[in-house]
Amino acid sequence: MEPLPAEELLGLYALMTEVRHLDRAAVAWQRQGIIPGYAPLLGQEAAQVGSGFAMDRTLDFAFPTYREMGVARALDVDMTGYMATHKASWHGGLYNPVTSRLAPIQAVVAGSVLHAVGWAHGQTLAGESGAALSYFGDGASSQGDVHEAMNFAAILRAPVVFFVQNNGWAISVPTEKQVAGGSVAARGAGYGIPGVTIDGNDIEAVVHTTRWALERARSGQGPVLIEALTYRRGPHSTADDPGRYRTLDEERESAGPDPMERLRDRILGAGIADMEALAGMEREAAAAVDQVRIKLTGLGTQPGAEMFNFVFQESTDSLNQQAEQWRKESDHD
Amino acid sequence: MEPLPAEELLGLYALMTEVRHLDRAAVAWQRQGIIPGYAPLLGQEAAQVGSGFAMDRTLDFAFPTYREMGVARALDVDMTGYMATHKASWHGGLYNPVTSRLAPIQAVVAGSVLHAVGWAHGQTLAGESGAALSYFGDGASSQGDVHEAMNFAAILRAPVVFFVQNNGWAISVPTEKQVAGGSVAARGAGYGIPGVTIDGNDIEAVVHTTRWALERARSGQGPVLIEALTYRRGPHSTADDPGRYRTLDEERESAGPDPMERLRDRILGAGIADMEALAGMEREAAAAVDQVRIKLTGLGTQPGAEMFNFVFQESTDSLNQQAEQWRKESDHD
Amino acid sequence: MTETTYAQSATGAEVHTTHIQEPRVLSMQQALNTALDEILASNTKALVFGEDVGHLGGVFRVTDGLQAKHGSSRVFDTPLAESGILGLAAGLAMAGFTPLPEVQFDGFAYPAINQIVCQIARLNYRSRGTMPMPITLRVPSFGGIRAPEHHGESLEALFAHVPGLKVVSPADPHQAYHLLRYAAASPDPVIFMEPKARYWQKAPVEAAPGDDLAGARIARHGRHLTLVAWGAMVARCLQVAELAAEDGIDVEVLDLRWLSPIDGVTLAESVGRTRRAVVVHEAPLTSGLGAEVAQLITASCFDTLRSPVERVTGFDVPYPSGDLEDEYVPNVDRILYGIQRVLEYKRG
Amino acid sequence: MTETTYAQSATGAEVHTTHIQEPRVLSMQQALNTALDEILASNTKALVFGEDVGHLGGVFRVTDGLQAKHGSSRVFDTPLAESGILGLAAGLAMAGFTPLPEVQFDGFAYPAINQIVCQIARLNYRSRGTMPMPITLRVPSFGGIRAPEHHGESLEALFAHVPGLKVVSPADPHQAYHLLRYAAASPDPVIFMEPKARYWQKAPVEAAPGDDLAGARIARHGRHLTLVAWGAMVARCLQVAELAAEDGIDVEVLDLRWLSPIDGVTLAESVGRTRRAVVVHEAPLTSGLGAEVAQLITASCFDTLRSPVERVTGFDVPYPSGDLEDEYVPNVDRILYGIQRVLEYKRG
Ligand SMILES: Cc1ncc(C[n+]2csc(CCOP(=O)(O)OP(=O)(O)O)c2C)c(N)n1
Ligand SMILES: Cc1ncc(C[n+]2csc(CCOP(=O)(O)OP(=O)(O)O)c2C)c(N)n1
Ligand SMILES: [Mg+2]
Ligand SMILES: [Mg+2]
Repeated sequence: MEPLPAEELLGLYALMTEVRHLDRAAVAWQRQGIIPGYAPLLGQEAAQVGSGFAMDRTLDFAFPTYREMGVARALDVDMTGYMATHKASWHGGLYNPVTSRLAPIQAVVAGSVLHAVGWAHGQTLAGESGAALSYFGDGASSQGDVHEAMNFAAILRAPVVFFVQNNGWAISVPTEKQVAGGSVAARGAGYGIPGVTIDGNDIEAVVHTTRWALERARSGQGPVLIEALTYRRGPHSTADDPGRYRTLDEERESAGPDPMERLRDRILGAGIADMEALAGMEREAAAAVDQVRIKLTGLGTQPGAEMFNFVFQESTDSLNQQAEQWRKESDHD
Repeated sequence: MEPLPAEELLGLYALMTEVRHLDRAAVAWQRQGIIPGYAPLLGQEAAQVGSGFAMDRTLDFAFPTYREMGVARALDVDMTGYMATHKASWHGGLYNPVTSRLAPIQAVVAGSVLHAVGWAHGQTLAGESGAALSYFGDGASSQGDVHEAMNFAAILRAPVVFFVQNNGWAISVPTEKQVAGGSVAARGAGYGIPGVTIDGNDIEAVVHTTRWALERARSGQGPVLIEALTYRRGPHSTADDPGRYRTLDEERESAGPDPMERLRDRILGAGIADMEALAGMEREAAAAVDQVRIKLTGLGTQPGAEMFNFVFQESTDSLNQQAEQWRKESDHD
Repeated sequence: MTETTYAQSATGAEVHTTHIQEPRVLSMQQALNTALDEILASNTKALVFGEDVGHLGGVFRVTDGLQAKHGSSRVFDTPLAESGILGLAAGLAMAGFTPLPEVQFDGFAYPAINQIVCQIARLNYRSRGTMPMPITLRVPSFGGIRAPEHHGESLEALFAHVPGLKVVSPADPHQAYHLLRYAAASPDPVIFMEPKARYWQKAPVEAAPGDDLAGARIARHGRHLTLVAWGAMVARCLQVAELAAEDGIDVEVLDLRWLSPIDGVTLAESVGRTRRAVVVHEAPLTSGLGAEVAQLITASCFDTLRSPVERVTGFDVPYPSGDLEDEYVPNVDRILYGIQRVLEYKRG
Repeated sequence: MTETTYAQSATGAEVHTTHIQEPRVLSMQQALNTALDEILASNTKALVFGEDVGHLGGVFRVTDGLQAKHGSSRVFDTPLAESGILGLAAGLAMAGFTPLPEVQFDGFAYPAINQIVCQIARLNYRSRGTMPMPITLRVPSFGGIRAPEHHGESLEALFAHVPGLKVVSPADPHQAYHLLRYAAASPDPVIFMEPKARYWQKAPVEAAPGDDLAGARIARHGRHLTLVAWGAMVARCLQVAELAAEDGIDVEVLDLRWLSPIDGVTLAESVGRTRRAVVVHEAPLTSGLGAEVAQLITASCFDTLRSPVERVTGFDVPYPSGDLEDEYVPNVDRILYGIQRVLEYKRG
């Protein structure tokens, strides 16, 4: 495995730094009442930033769950629009999924895995050469839809990469009670598709493997399944209390070294940058996050009429009448 | 693999003969208008009779689809009650599933696979030592429920044996367009459970492997996945025309030797019985099938009131009123 | 409603106008097959897929010959997994295609409900209109063919309750042809419920739709009461109307066609005239679509209604085996009893 | 209705009568937790399982402490797969157990619909009564908590339309405690819809049910009109009734409780007296359970009704994000408008 060029490592570090800042900030915002809830990705920065970074944004398309803020940032998605989902502005987020190459945020576990397969098969049918990147978790791997997706993808030889973040937990349920056999990647063999396990906290491994898999998919060799081993260092969401199902000691032991610290040590060790340069990145990250906070708090409440506006491309009389009645009854006092 | 004792081979031959007679008769009955439809198992007699025969009927419980007539016969189910489903008397059949150790006939592909896991886990919880035998097809293996069932079974270490009859087809879709990777059994590894491929037309292999798997499950070692390779020699059902998707030449080539002829040759070759004895079995089979025909044609139309009788254990006022109104309106002329 | 309106591709794909030019006598199966053929020919982004729809041409032969003509990229068999089929459809729609998936039988739509309700019905909304779902899901529906379990069910009340879906059911070959072309041109997801008991009866299909396909239609004009029905029950109601006419009862038959959105205007207009209504459907009574139809009628015709709207429906029991099918599906007698109840109703 | 009636085990398991003996002030979450604890104690065949119900005690803590007390064989976490959970429940019921599975949120019942509709609701029927399904499926339901997508939905119309299911929703801690014990003692499958917006408000739970748990109940007596509601909307309607009282309008509030079968007798009795009715629910309007309730009322009170039954419901849109939640869920104003419409209705 070739080491990544210095500027890529620095770019990744900058992204990871901003993601970590934004993640920590979002938890604080929830406590401050700025947003009603949030699902932190603390500890999964390398897996998310690395895989998103590996995409070709002119060709590929990503399908997230509800925890892929790091992927969104790596894809340069408008982060206020992204975070708006956590402000309860709009379920799918307020960014444009089509131009962002990131499908709307999606709360049904495993719900979008088949969409990635369909979109990927569409590439084949249209004679285009993009690949789909499907994100899901160890918990989601238990859903029937994941099985159907892998079987369809392999039968259709669809250019899709299944990127599983195995972060050790599905809310309170640990992987060993979730994934029979212990490995999601091992299931690939049953469909005749390569299943690769990687250290999801080693950002170079993540970038390399995801690039390889996407290229392989784009070149018509079919789907790949990547299982990135990582750890959910925080709670499942701001509503969760991990103290009820794991101790701090257990956390420390299972989490292993922090992916950010690993990349920092790698950069400093190779003399690619010094502490000062990295501190500069921290400051830039803090400033960027501050901008998001300002824009997010500045976002007004979504107008009620929006409820009715996007149900259909072609609305119906019945729905228009409901909108009309709603307008009358909510104008009144 | 020890050869089976002579009397077992003869018993199996008698069962297979009756099953083949009944199967052929049912196709004829459909043409004669005695029953509205039927799903033949022609060619799958060894897989069905052998696996059903391997069960311990004091301990185990089988979960069929809609094509397991051979299993039913091997379990000594009342065959008129069984065939009643094809006479459109009652969807699940008119046999008693609890005392027969055979769950009701089930038309949702993969629908009962999870039930087998649940029943099996119930054995563990109750401290009992039976095993569940779950039947499904190559087509069914594509359903999400099968994945969920295998994962649950392995996590719970449930005493269940998944018995896949890979008969080459799901209606018109051949296995290679259905089962990515080409092997259902290979998927077992992904759950950490043994996956075994057997020649489903070799009845001795079927009996041995199923017995081994059931014993293994009963002794607390968890689930087993058996894929019995066989061939659906007939149409999917009496409504199907296989000529639309496969030629007779293809059929001949893919089907291989007839499982019944193989057992007959084995018996004759080993001198276990002579042609005359086997001809006697044919006559007995024909007589037994004739009895089923007589009873089946003697079965009246199910009384309409039955529609209402089994919806609930405790019926409701609303349903009773509907039954009452139905009675009034259908007595009239 | 002109031809070009429904020959338009929702996804902006190039459209060659292909359409029957003169009346033809077709079965519904043939009418649907013709419509699919023309949709595939006129919209290069249209795709037909599902279980056994390719080589076999579908278990009801509705897709017969389409794979041979349009190729196995555009008409293809999938593995046996309904959630997979609908999830694939959603992804293909995101990629700019116009999917026309099939679920082989009504009862096998249940495994796909999660993808239909949580994904297909919501992706346009979730994406704020940037990811339309121009999907037409064909579902051979309703009972009457003495089939095994789960092959005779009526899911319209479920689908009609889901925001973001449109639901339609044709009553005859002419309706089937035009409504399928209309649905396939919709930029929104449409559940297309084909009354399988009516696949084989032949009737003329005219080149012009004949009316506004977006609403209900009066299948028979009458003065004494309105029978509201859809799918296979329309033909049965027409039969009942003939019988009732012998007794001097003049029955109007309203073919609802769209089960969501419901055409409340035509309903109100009809019952406003006849002042009495009976809704007929195969689905179980409780929480069936008949309740919605009855309530819409009552709300709009409260002052003129002479009797409560009657419902003649399937019972609150699982769809039964062939032996009991004719007892379950509303038959002529039961519909006549319903008519009698609304005609003889006296204020207490 | 006596305690022993609902402490009976459907599966014939040995039953030790365990029951609260004196009134306690509990939140609904505590009331449900108490009921589950007692069910597990009194029915040795009862099992509680689902996602995160074990060690964590459920995301709403409804199963808090149950695993520690009753052991991890009887209270256990499953993998994250709702179809798996319900299919497991069906198999366990076949093996003689009394499963009390949980689906973590309303919107995640969709992946299990196939097992619920085609299996759990039908196995008693398919097996001709030899394989009862005494399953109580707990589903935290309805909106009002500013949650992510799919965490605020109302599936009662779907469930109520399925033959073979019974459906119930408690409005307060007392109802929650008694109805859950009642449901768990039923030999038939019950969908138990918990109004998650009401989990935390405390109120007294009496030892005796106080009325026949099998039907609806009048939550507030009134003369001028009947508000029909269930789940979280009952408390809102009671609040509306207080406001209306200030204007001299005397509102009756009927807590439907059972959404299937619906207690038509109590409905008819109430509206027979008040002559006007408004149905309130959170689910979308079209084909919602409000249509069924309205039609039942109209059919039984046609001569006495002074105005068409009004429906104040969620709109035909996907359940929206927190920002728009209060616009979507029927609020006090919209219910008051509905009341005004029925009171001011004049025959045309
Ligand atoms: C179909 C479905 N069932 C249940 C839930 C509730 N839920 C939300 S996240 C979650 C755990 C998911 O675990 P995993 O897939 O490992 O992803 P992670 O949260 O660890 O990123 C659960 C059970 C859901 N969102 N969707
Ligand atoms: C969920 C579901 N989808 C579709 C069908 C329609 N159908 C009935 S049998 C069948 C093929 C099943 O193939 P397989 O599982 O290989 O069993 P086999 O018929 O070969 O015994 C199909 C598609 C069904 N019964 N259930
Ligand atoms: Mg996880
Ligand atoms: Mg097969």
